[in-house]
Amino acid sequence: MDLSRRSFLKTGVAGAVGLSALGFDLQPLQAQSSSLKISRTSQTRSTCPYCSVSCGIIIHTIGDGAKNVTPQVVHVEGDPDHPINRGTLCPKGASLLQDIVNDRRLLKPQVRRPGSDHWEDIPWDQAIDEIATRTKALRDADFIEQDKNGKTVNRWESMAFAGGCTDTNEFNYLVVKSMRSMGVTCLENQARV
Amino acid sequence: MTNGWVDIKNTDMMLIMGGNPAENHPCGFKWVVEAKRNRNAKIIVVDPRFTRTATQADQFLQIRAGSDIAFLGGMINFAIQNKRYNEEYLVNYTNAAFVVKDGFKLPEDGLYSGFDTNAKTYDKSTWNYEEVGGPAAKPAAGSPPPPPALPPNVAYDLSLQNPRCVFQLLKQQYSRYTPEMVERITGIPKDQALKAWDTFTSIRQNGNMKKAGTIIYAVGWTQHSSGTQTIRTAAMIQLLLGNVGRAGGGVNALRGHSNIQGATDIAGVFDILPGYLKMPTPADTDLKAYLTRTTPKASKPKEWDSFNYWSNTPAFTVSFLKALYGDAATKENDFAFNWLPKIDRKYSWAEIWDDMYNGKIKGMMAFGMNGVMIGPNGKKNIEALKKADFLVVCEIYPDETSEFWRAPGTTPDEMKKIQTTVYRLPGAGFAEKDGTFVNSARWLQWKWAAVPPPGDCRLDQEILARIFLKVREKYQKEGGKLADPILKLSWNYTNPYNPSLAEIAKELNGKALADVTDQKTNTTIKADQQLPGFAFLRDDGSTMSGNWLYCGSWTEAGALTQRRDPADPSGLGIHANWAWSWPMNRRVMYNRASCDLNGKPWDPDRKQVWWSEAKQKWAGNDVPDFKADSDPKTHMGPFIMNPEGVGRLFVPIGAVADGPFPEHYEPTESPIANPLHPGQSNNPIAKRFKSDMDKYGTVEQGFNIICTTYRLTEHYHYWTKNNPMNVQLVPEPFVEIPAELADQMGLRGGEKVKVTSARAEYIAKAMVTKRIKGMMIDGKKTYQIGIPIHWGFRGIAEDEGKTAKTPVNYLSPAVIDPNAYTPEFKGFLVKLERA
Amino acid sequence: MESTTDNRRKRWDTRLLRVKELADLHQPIASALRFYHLVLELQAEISSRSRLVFNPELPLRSQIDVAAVVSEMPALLSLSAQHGPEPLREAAHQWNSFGEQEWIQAIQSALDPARPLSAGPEDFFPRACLQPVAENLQSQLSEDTYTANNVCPVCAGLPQMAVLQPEGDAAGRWLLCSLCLRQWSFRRLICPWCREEDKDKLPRFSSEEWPAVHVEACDTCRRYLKAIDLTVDGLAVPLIDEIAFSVLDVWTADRGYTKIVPNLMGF
Amino acid sequence: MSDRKTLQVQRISGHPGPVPGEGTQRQEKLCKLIDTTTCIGCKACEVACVEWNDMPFQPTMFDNTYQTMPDTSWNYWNLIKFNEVSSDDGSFQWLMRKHQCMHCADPGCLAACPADGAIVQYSNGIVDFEEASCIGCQFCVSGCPFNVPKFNPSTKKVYKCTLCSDRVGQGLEPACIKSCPTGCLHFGTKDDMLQLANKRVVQLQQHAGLKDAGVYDPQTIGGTSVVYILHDATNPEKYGGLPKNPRIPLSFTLWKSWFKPIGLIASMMAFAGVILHYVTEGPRRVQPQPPVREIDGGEARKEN
Amino acid sequence: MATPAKSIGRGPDHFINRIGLTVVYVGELLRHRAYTRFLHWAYGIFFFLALISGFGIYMPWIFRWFTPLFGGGAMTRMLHPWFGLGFVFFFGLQALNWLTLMAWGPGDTRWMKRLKDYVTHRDSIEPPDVGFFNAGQKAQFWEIVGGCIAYVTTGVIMWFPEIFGRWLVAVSYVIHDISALIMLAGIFIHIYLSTIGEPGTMQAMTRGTVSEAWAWTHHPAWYKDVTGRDPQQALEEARRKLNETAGVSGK
Repeated sequence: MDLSRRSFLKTGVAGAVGLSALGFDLQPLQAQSSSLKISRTSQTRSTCPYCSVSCGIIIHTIGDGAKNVTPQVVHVEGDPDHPINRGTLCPKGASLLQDIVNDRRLLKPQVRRPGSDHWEDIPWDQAIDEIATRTKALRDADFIEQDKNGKTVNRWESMAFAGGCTDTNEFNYLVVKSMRSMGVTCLENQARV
Repeated sequence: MTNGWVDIKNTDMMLIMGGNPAENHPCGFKWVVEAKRNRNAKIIVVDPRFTRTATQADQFLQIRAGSDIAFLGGMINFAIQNKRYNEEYLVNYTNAAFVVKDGFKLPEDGLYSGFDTNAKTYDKSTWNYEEVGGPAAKPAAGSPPPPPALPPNVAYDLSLQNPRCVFQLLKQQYSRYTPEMVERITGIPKDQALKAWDTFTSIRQNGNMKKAGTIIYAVGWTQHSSGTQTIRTAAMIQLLLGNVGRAGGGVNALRGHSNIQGATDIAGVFDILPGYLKMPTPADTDLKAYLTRTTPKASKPKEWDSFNYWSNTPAFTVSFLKALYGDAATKENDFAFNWLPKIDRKYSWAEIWDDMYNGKIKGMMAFGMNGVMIGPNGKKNIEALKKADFLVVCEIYPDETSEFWRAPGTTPDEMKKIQTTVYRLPGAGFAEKDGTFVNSARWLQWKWAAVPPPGDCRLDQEILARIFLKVREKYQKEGGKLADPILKLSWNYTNPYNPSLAEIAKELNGKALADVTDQKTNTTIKADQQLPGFAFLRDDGSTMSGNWLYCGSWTEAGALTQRRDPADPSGLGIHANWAWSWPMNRRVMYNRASCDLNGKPWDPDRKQVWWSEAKQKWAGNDVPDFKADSDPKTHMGPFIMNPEGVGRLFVPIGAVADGPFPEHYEPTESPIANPLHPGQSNNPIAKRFKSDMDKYGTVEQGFNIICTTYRLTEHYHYWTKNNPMNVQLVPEPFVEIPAELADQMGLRGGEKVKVTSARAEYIAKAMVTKRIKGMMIDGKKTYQIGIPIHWGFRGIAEDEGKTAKTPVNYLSPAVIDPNAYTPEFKGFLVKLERA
Repeated sequence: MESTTDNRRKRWDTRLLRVKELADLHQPIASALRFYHLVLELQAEISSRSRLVFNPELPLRSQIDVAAVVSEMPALLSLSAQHGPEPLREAAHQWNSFGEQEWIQAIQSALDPARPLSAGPEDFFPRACLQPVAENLQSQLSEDTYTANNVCPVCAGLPQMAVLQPEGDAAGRWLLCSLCLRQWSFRRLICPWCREEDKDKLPRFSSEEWPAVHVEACDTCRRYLKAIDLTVDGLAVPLIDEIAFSVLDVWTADRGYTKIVPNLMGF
Repeated sequence: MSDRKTLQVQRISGHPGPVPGEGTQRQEKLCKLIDTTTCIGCKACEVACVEWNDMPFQPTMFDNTYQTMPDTSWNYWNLIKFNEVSSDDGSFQWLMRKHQCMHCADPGCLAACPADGAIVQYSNGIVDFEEASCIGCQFCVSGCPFNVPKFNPSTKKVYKCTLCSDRVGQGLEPACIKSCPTGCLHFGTKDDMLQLANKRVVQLQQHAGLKDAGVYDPQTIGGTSVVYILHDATNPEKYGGLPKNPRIPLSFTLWKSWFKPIGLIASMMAFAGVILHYVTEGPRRVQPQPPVREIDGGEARKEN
Repeated sequence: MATPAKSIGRGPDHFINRIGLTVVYVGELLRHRAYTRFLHWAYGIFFFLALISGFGIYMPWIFRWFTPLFGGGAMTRMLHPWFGLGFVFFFGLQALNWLTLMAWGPGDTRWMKRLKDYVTHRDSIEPPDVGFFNAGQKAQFWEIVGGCIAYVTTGVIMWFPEIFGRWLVAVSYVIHDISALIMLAGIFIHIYLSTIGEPGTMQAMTRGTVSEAWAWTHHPAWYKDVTGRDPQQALEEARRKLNETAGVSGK
């Protein structure tokens, strides 16, 4: 057979000038294509943060294509592939978009000073520095290296850390590392209650 | 959960008790409905209220809050009386045949042998198995007795006739839980209880193992002063009936939050280290002492085999220490074991607040944890915070804890006196963070960040890292007490100030630090490679792993937690390639028990794993939770995490603090004296607190109504009160009140009522309902009420002034279970009046 | 058997109806759709003539009666010669001059699972004849459970498009085979070509005007498929709609992506 | 695109006689099946309804029930009704029923509606309100045996569940159906749904001990396009506003279709009467009238 | 000159009698005071507003062109009850105004019995006992009073269906309609008789006066009442005069 098959081995439209592989006129399509308003959506697999069924969800965002553009969440759907929820969501999960985009969110670090009746804004660096200073001072004051029997205990009992229910494993592990290395004994989590 | 959400579809029988999954886990509940629809599975629901779950039940029984052990104990009694067990499973897979030490005494009077009335603790030495031929060596006179240990060679009686064998003791213990006694304690009419017991145990009629039944529970069991023992009773029923390890069986805890399973695994709690390693005590003077104490030795009938997986404790521990301290942990310095804090008392949730109230705790960091709302005895928590120096709250919404200093009722003068500095740092929402959550079914599912945090919010890990690194910097510069652990903590992240969670996840899995070879399979993991599983962990410092339980989750093959292949060729709902579940991707734990002694599945229609004679290996649709090459002939027990290799009907030497068998004790605040032993009404070792704010109510003081607390399907804890849709669905707090009681009070639905406990008052509208009925408890007419927990003093409805702005947990008492240290949120006494 | 015939007829009727409808709506692609309508009519006839019984033991491709397929060729060639666009007419004339041997060769080449179908006439002719025959065979198999395959679980063909169908409150993805038109369940958010799963590399392009059509692309292998979302437009007939929205192929190709397998009309 | 393709008008309100194009396209009757025995009252369907129909947030108030609000409202079309039912034998049930428009075969609302084309019944069974034609008379409210249509005081129009006719028109199932996590909602042709329902009823009777389980598809209004599986079909009233034999008042059927035009004609007879009177009897003039002249020999009528 | 005031039961100085101005020319009698006329036209307007809007609702497929007058169907429906209330309000005042005049007497029953004679104009003037209103007018008046009661009761029920329930609404709907139909029929007769049916009548509700001849022709007793003259005599006298001027002898 004499047909130069390989020469046709381009896909239908790529590189074609004016005609498609079968010979359809591409001009009208090209004209139409330049007038289309196309958006680029990213779909992110996430997990519902509420109960322990851990329903899979897919979060749709637009605007990730361009740099310096904050993506916007436009839709949250159940993950159709998820073996447990199979695309369904409960009334809490179904309204997750309202949790992701919520005007009650805290947006700035704040501090309430002793005796004060209001919040003040505080720069991040200052907040971190103040917290670290207080933390160190407290540890240096209360750290116990040996108990009354002379046994090494290396513990710090005057500081507590309370972890939440939606903290990830990895974050919790950072907590364990940082807190246990400082000797914190009062380490608790929503898991207890 | 020993099993998983999807696995519920395989069941023939469900007991849902101490949980309300239709309400709190609707999408998981789908599988309950599937079982009902496709297998005609039966559902028995036992709850203080007729719940949304109860609407799906074939039988509903209203129980008095906090009397679950009595009902379950009655079921054990019924099952034994009616031979609703399979002897093969019972004898070979549980410790029913083990002989218990002479001197062990059942709690006819409410106390097991060994109780120390002054210290309120047990000497647990008699809570042990009889050793064949008695103890090998008597301790020399004068020297202190060694700590109780399990005997390596356990006496047993396969005929189960020995009066001191576990089965006979079990029978004796629960023979007291007659239908009449159960009715007195629980308020469930005995004919109803008998019907429910008969239905549930009917799956094991004539010992036929074909069917499987599951027990599903949640914090309705946990949040009691005998919470752990309640769950144990359920586990015992499942062992007795041979339901553990089987598809459609198991003991299934439905956890309430997206990642508290993970938080427990990672040990975000005071009493353990990651992977359920035990916390060191001051007596553990070096690593060896610690490992000797914490590494169990096999304890079994001589002829049997036991895998005793915890014998690998040294490898797990050392790998963890290497993860913590990296190169600073060397064999020479005991892998820096001494830098770990050593504890000899409890620092559990309620104890922390008590310590803070007593001025012992001066600083607190709360990351997404709303302690004022959670309580118990929330007002005490507010008072405690007033005494602290500083509080750091990382949150996404304005919450009650960060605003404790302006809790309703605080006057401007009082506010001026509150000296606590509060930092409120805006963290990131779930959609802004990646990382893994572990669901109830132990699935580690990685999630990806969809959007960056808004405004000036930061990722939680960045906030924590910056605080820690700032502290470290200060120690570096200024020095201070024991700075080494801080300075030498391994923190090798590409961006230490904002560690990538993927890097941390890899660290959790662990990697080889030197080449590691598995002799059996002759595979070598090269240094710096991710470990494929915990079998490769070593105790010589050649491996590191942040959490041995998660070893295998992020291997050289990549992040298994990110797998999203929904395929389920067996149709059993295993989905082995969807994410990853601990341990080693096993979806049903103890699945060896799904086979008979010869390794053949009890039910050929639900083949989970089986012994392949051809390959001389265990094979399966699921990953066998067993030693892969253990020939059934060796009689290795399926419960590989127990030193015995079998399931524990009897728990020896104080693994459970309040007794080897569960016993019914009254809740701390109870309307009656325990009908079993009025002299010892409550759990003798449950902890109460003694501060001036810890008050406990009695019927004599007028607190005559039982109150329980719970969640609604439309809301999620203290979170969705910021979400308009959920607020629309259920706008306001309310108190559910039995219609009968409301009639007596002349109360109509929608009118306001005041609920008073010994600790606080709570005002909300009344929901008069027929779903809670008055009960006869030990001959006394008793009423229960219920309050959903979702409202506090910050939220859409709260800010609009639509609620009384009092958290429900102002009411609840600080009493904690002696094993899990969980407070008794369910079942305390209140009075009820019109407001 | 009768109901099977009915079902087949119904399937083709739906397609024919839809292609007509869309040809009126989408002017820029109307000529291709009108031609496709004629091809579909012929394919419907081929389908009604093909009565092979599927043997699940053997590979689907080996069960196709090539001689029967060859016998359909003249009708297709004459149709193309009469109604096809100019270059296709030429090709049809050229093919007419070949003997049966060349046709058999071409059909066998199109049946080679190792070779992706191309857009040009050399695959168009055999594929148009093969599709109805292969579809009749695969439709005798009941719906299979999920497989992770990115090739057709029945005939090992590559997917030419994706179909999004309701699954719970969301949309589950299915792929449609370029040869036997079987639809098989395939999960979302993974490239069906290179299995890329990084969400940042898997953009979805959609135009405001047509919410039911998406281009699901992969920045790693630069391939894409179009997806017809039946959870947005339940009246769509994916096979047809995918061709009607070929303008998106033009748009996507302009951005340097290649379709995994072009559809029958070569887009 | 193929807008409203499946929505073939079968009849419209306030319009007698044949509807243009009626019945030209044979359409399958569609049906929503609600299995109350597997409903857990989670309200996911309520959320789906509100979201799909873009309903604004509305403040609600606690009203002694788990129900979101006492009844559906103009902007809340889908409501789970929670009913606590004690039976004489001491047993207790908490019945949850998803309440929304039933899309009756004989719609009372349509019968009652006087406005031309304000209520439309499509041949697939959907009964839809056309906002543009609605005059807000609220007769539909009274015509409905299920108390479904609700009046919006600010737009002065009446609204109700459309069975997502916009979605169905696009070949999709209603928004609520797909949201149900326990799968108690189904959507399909009426025949299929009844078949499914009957199968489930047999299962309930044989395996769940529900002897009185049955299907609710009331024939007094010709059946409905929303069909329930009930634990106890002998007593649908206990599901909160589900009449056993729903009926449309005669005044909305007989009166509206027959007597209204007749009455109008009768009334118009008075008009005809006075014209006739004027022609035959002439006006009654003030007396005395001027004498009549003879004109062209003709004789005018004289006064007497 | 006498006024009809005494028949209303209020003195001539009553404030409503001093509202507006009615010019009574020689040869005319004051028939309706300005107040009465105002009321008449007020409820007349409301009646037609209610009627037209009502029919827009009654049968939109015929009367759909009515609704745009009021700003569409929904607006029509919203306004209709207010129109109705307007009608009832003003008519209510008129009813008070006319209450004594509308009292039914034995003469009215007699009048009713000879209704056929009235319709066929058997007598050139009304029987001597026909007063300010004849029995036909009274009957219509009382029909409207009854109608108003029906309107208000059923109207309110339909206005607030959620309070009264569907069955009450269903019944109300029929009563309301029937009431409207009867009144519509009545209004045709009313308009006819007040315009071309009985020329000279319209003036009574425009300028407020009627000719003396009108009065003795249609309401002889009233004529006698206000002028003190015998209507029959007055008629004869007028006829004579007329003949004289016309030069034609009467028979």
